[in-house]
Amino acid sequence: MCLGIPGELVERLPEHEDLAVVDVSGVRRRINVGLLADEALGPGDWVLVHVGFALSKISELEAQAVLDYLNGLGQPYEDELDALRTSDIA
Amino acid sequence: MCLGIPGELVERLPEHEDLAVVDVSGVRRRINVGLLADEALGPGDWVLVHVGFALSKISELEAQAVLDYLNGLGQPYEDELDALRTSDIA
Amino acid sequence: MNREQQVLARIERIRRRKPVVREERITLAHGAGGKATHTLIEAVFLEAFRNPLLAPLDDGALLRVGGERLAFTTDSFVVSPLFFPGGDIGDLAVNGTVNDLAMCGARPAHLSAGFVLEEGFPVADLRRITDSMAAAAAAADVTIVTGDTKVVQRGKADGCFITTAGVGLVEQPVTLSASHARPGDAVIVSGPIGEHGAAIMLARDDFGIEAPIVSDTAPLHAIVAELLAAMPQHVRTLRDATRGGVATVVNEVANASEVAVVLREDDIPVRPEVTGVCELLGLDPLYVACEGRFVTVVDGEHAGRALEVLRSHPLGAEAAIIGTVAAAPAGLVLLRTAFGGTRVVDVLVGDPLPRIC
Amino acid sequence: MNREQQVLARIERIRRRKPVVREERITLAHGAGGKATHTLIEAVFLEAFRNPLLAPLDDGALLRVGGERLAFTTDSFVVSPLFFPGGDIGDLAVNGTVNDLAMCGARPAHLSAGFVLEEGFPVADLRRITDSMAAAAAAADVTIVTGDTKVVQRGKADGCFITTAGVGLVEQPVTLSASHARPGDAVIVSGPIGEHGAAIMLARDDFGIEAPIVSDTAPLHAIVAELLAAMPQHVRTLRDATRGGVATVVNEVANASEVAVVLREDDIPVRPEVTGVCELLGLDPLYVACEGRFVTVVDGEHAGRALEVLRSHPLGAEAAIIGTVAAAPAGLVLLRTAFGGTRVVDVLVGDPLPRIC
Amino acid sequence: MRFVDEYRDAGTARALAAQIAARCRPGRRYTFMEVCGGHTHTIYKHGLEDHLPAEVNLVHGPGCPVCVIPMGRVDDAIHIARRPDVIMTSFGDMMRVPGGQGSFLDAKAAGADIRMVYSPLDALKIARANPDRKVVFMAIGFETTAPSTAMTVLRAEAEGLSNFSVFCNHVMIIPAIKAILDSPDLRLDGFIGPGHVSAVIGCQPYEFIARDYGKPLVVAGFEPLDILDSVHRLLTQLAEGRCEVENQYARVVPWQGNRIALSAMGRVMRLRPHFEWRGLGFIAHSALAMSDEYARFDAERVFDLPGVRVADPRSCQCGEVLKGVLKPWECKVFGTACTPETPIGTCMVSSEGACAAYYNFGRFSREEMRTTAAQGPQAEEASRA
Amino acid sequence: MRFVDEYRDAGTARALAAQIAARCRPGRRYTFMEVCGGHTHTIYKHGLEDHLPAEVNLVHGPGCPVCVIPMGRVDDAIHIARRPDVIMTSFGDMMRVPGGQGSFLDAKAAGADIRMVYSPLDALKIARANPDRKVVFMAIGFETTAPSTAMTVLRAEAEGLSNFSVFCNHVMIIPAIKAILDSPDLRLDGFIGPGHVSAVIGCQPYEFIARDYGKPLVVAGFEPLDILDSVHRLLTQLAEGRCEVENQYARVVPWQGNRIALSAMGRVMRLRPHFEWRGLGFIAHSALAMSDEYARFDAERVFDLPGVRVADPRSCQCGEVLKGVLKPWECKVFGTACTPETPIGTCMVSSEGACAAYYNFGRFSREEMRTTAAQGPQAEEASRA
Ligand code: SF4
Ligand code: SF4
Ligand SMILES: [Mg+2]
Ligand SMILES: [Mg+2]
Ligand SMILES: [Mg+2]
Ligand SMILES: [Mg+2]
Ligand SMILES: [Mg+2]
Ligand SMILES: [Mg+2]
Ligand SMILES: [Mg+2]
Ligand SMILES: [Mg+2]
Ligand SMILES: [Mg+2]
Ligand SMILES: [Mg+2]
Repeated sequence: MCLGIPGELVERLPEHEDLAVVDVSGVRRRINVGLLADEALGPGDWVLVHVGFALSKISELEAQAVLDYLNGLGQPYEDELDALRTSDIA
Repeated sequence: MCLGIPGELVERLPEHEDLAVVDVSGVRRRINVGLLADEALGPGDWVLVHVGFALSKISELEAQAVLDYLNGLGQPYEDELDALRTSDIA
Repeated sequence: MNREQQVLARIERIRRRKPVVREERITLAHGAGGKATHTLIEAVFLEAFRNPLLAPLDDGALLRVGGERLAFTTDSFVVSPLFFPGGDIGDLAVNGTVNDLAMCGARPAHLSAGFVLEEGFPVADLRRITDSMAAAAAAADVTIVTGDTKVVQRGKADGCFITTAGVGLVEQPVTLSASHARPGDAVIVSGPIGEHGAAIMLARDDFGIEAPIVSDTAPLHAIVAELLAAMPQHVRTLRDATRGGVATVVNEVANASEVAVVLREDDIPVRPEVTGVCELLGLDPLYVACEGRFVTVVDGEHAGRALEVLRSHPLGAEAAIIGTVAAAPAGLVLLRTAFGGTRVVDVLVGDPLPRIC
Repeated sequence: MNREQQVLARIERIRRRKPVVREERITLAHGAGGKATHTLIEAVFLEAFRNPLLAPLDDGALLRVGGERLAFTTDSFVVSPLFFPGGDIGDLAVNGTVNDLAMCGARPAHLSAGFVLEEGFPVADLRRITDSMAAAAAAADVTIVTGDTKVVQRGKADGCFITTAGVGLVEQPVTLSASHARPGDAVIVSGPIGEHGAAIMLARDDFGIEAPIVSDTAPLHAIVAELLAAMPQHVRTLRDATRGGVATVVNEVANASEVAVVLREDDIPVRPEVTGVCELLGLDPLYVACEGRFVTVVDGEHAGRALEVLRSHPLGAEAAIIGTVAAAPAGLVLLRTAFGGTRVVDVLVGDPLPRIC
Repeated sequence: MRFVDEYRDAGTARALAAQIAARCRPGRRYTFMEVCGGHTHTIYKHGLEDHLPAEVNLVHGPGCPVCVIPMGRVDDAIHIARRPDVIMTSFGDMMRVPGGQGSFLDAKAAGADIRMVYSPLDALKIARANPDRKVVFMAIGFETTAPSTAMTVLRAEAEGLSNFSVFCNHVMIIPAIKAILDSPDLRLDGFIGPGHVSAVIGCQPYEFIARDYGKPLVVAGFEPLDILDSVHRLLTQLAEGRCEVENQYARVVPWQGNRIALSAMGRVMRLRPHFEWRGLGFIAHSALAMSDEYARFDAERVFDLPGVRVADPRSCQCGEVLKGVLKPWECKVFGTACTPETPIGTCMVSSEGACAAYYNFGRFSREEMRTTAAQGPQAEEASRA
Repeated sequence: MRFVDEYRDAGTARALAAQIAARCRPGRRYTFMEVCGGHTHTIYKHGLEDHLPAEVNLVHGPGCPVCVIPMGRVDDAIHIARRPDVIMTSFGDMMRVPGGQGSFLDAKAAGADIRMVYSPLDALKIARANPDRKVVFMAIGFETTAPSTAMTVLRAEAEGLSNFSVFCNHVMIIPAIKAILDSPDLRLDGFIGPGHVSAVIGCQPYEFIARDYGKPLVVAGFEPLDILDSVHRLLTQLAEGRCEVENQYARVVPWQGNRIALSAMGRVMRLRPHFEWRGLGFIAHSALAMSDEYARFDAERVFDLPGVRVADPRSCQCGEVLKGVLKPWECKVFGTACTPETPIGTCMVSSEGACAAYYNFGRFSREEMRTTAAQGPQAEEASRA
């Protein structure tokens, strides 16, 4: 119900200012972007889609920040695993 | 379209003065007898049924008269045939 | 030939031409079993699927499996109402396929059942239907061995449709086909005609008609087996007289065998109530469907014996020889009327009847 | 066992009880291929028709005819829309039955076809359907040898329903069943999953979603024949992943064989567009139908060879080993998620999808 | 007595046939028209012509209700039926009658809600059951049927039903017979009069035919013996030099007709100044419309209608067949372009249409039929013995 | 970047799991509530608990929109849906929610015209296409969904659509959390805050939780790494003695929320004085109704409703589950009388309901699952090698 899907905005539609097309893994749907009327929205922007409406513009910066942090956490562990694998005597 | 079927009236229905049930070879249907309102109609009477209405009360007398006449015509012929058959030498 | 005869001869030639579907849309006539159905089958289905096993358009196809002869057939059932005096869609669906197998000369063995159910269909009704299928299967000594169920949205079907298919083994040395009738053969019907169609019409209650008519639906494999056992070489054709009635079946024989068939109205068994319904609705019992009667064409010299065998089985107690096969005019069915006249009996045109199977 | 484990163990026992249909009316869930469908089949159909050939509830029944083994199956097709990217109801109806025969290890030979048409259905559409049936039959090397057509009044069906049945010969010395999986066996899927169901959903245009997804409908007899020829003794189970998807098929195997199956999410092939549709609609691709993919369980030691054989056929180019069979917990399907967790994969509950076959 | 089988006895028929043959002056040709399609149907269905000598020639008349409906009226009815708020009802006979743009059956297949009824009262039942829809009864038929329509409207009025109306196409038999009598290309020796129409209008209306046109007329029943008997009576009149209206069907037809039926028609309907008959063109005072008093039940006033006259197909010769000028097989398209499955003209539609009756029952050389039928039953009788 | 797979990496998860384990004080039990059903779903669907140490216990909250709809409202909606002039529309999640007399699915099977939509705008499309029917949208959901309903009503108003109305059941998350915080039988160490609700309301509304109740809250995204990250952040706050509202989901959630969404809701809807929540009873100021200005779009005013309160089934313990007091398996009917096919409570219906998620994905001893899964893939990996 509270399902929200990130989608890439590919087109604003001429027939109505609130209409746009998003792409989710190559799948397209018309959505209503009226709730983001005060954002500058254009092709290439990502939005969170909920029941046919764009609820939020996704910030790539914020997204990357979290990922960097998480990957930073993960790195030592991955390094250790790699070491384990290469030392395998089989 | 002008199909009319002789049916025997088996019952007048209480719910409406124009309703009755006829029987055709053991098959029953409700019909409207409003067009025969000035006839005395009761069980055992025969009527001619057309598109759900009794169009006419059938006169057994008249029917018999024609049949008698026709059978009279036929009799000599039948007699002759019978004679032929009994004389068959097989 | 006078001018009338020339015209009529030309018409017969035209009737033999490849049938063409002229309609843009399917009408009820295409499902009534008569001329439109035949046209659709030949012009669309046979045209697309053409192969030697389908081509005879008999009640089923005859396959060779190893050394055995296997009959394979299918029918879809869409009768309305689903429950009617004498039966329901369930036993109809079993008997219908059992009978088509029997008409191929096969001992029915196994059936499949595909259900299309409408959303909202009462489960209790479904149980009633499956129970009567099970009872019919037991009576016919067949098992329902595979199946499928689909559900469509409310308003996209009519309660319950059933498609059965069946396989059976042809164990007698028979070669049966609508195309095997020969001049001198006798045409026999296994019992009074039209009771199923009349029962359905009354059960729909569209015409306010009531009569004690019960569907004749029944499995015909046993009576057919007795006939075939008694004279495997002398039975030419077996065909159950379903949609389109006896008239249509006999026309199929006349056409496929390129012979004439002469029926005798006086000898065609019809119960008085069926006659009554037909009179009231302006129908001809010859076109009214049965689901437990068949027409068989047998060697004329063995017709008496065939009748004896049939009459000794409960389902054939009222069997009757109703006509004979003549050489010409090929493809035509004639009726000697009770009144002493003669007329043509054509296949059914249009759809005078509600969904009966 | 702690209290949670005791409760869960009790629940598993209850799940194994004889299924009961609690609903008074048929719902779309009864046709979705999941839990409700199974319950309906077991509690109504199997209950009424019970016999040893039907009981395994495999894709078809195995009959003995003379010395031969014959597979016999049926499916009804009610897909909406009738025409969709990659196919139509016609080739679906042929491929569906060809595939069920293939899943029995049989070489498909002959099909029957029963049509239920709605009054008003365009004849041109019917021709388009029969043409594609003919093409599909030719491609699968089967003939449509017998058929039937019914017409129902406008509003009493949805254009065109088709029920096909089929017979085929089991020529390899195989014994296939959903109940033959053993611990150590590998579970293989023949290609990317969910494309058919996703294509239908988009074709209905109910959700305003567009994607270049094409139904995977295809005849599987040839690729299956190659697999069986390569290792007749080592293939335990074949099952096409239609309604209910791969998840349901694998559950059927786990239940019938009383084993556990462990799937590995990372290895399950799903095209990105299918993932996209599933994300947008909140669906799980594991439950989305295919019409040209199958799941096979093979001896674990021969899994690599099986994959090789499958991948050498165009329809199996993206085949993948997606899981393994374990002894316990019997009847349960587990998924190792891409995230490194584990969860249960149950059969489909309810009806998340429109009519897909 | 069932008033049916008694009149189908083959032995009596043979006897009557002998009498008929005896009544004919050798070499002379007697042409009688059976006005009513019901008679045409009986004649073919029972193979009645097998009992007639070559001298007696039956030609078919205009008395088939669906045969005379012009294309434009069918189109109008379909125009109404296509409205989503309408349920159109009619007798089965109407379903395949071709209009300019297809038949009721085509319109139904394309989505119109058109239902077959057995009686106009069934249409009323449908109206009661569908208060939110407008139920229209496509009324066709001669005076036999018109009273039923009238009674149904009176019933609707009594029940206060406001969603029921009648698209009235009732026609009258006398103007049609008069048109035929006045047609220059006709040679008839007498008429077999329509039995069931006469049950309503009685026998008096035919008297002008005997009196003014010098043609005998025998009102006949619908069983085959009734028709043979009527032929015999016509021949007898001719032989005896009489020219009268005779009532062979007195068991059903009172000389004065049915007073109640006539008054119901008179109340609910009015005479149209003129009406088009398929194949026959416009005939003055030949049809009925709803009366002003019952305007609210008149579909022609309730709905807007195109009311376009549509010319009959060029190849159609129904007019000549309906006037008895051509036998069905003489029409250029009979049995080729025009068949019961693909009717061009209306006479090929109804089972009472001359072309349909001939095509379905008689389409084959009578002599050859007789020969074949004679072979057949012998073999069969042998096997029955 | 797809903003999806990036947050599902197993390697990163294992690393994070190690950090989480390291953050736990051995022997201490940490109980966090994920308020939102979407989180519950993610947790079970990805098997996230396999990455959590025994010390961390996740309990499920009230944030599943269909779980909190009381039976009486379902009955009211079905009452409307049964009218022949109505097309009822709703999200798929609603279809199986049991009311006192069955679910939408049952009503649909029995003949009501109920259609699933993906968006309230689809309901509008249906209304446009069916001008002669009344189209009702069964609106459910928290603040995530309410703005869409509001925007749809504004669109209907702009188009002048008069056959569209909303049966408004929108609820608000803050009063629900407050009810839980005020419940005496609860012991929680912190909250995983609802990400998508927060995209609308922002993070400020949660501040009282940290301030007044001393519980940390981390607004979390819906991918499994988001949740692990949030658990880690909660543990870190606890370890560091902080108690704050933190925004883990800043890529989607602006601290201030969505101004346009809030103002659309404010215009079209008004606060209800109280509203019944399934299992939780009446909560003051916890739900939205249509505002007076939009009364003509309010199904509660357009239609007469029974409005009868229906007591939850006696056996149902959804209230306890929604408050996090009971784990699903602790409910007496879980998995026996109450299953996804035959739900008694609402938590068993939606894929976001705690009972459904647990039954579908988690219903099996976690240890045994781990053991089996560990056997399986090895054999498989071997054969893949
Ligand atoms: S054959 Fe057809 S067109 Fe010709 S007269 Fe008969 S019905 Fe009319
Ligand atoms: S098991 Fe059913 S009744 Fe119990 S809490 Fe869960 S949903 Fe509610
Ligand atoms: Mg036909
Ligand atoms: Mg048959
Ligand atoms: Mg068949
Ligand atoms: Mg059959
Ligand atoms: Mg199936
Ligand atoms: Mg299910
Ligand atoms: Mg299968
Ligand atoms: Mg199958
Ligand atoms: Mg299948
Ligand atoms: Mg058939």
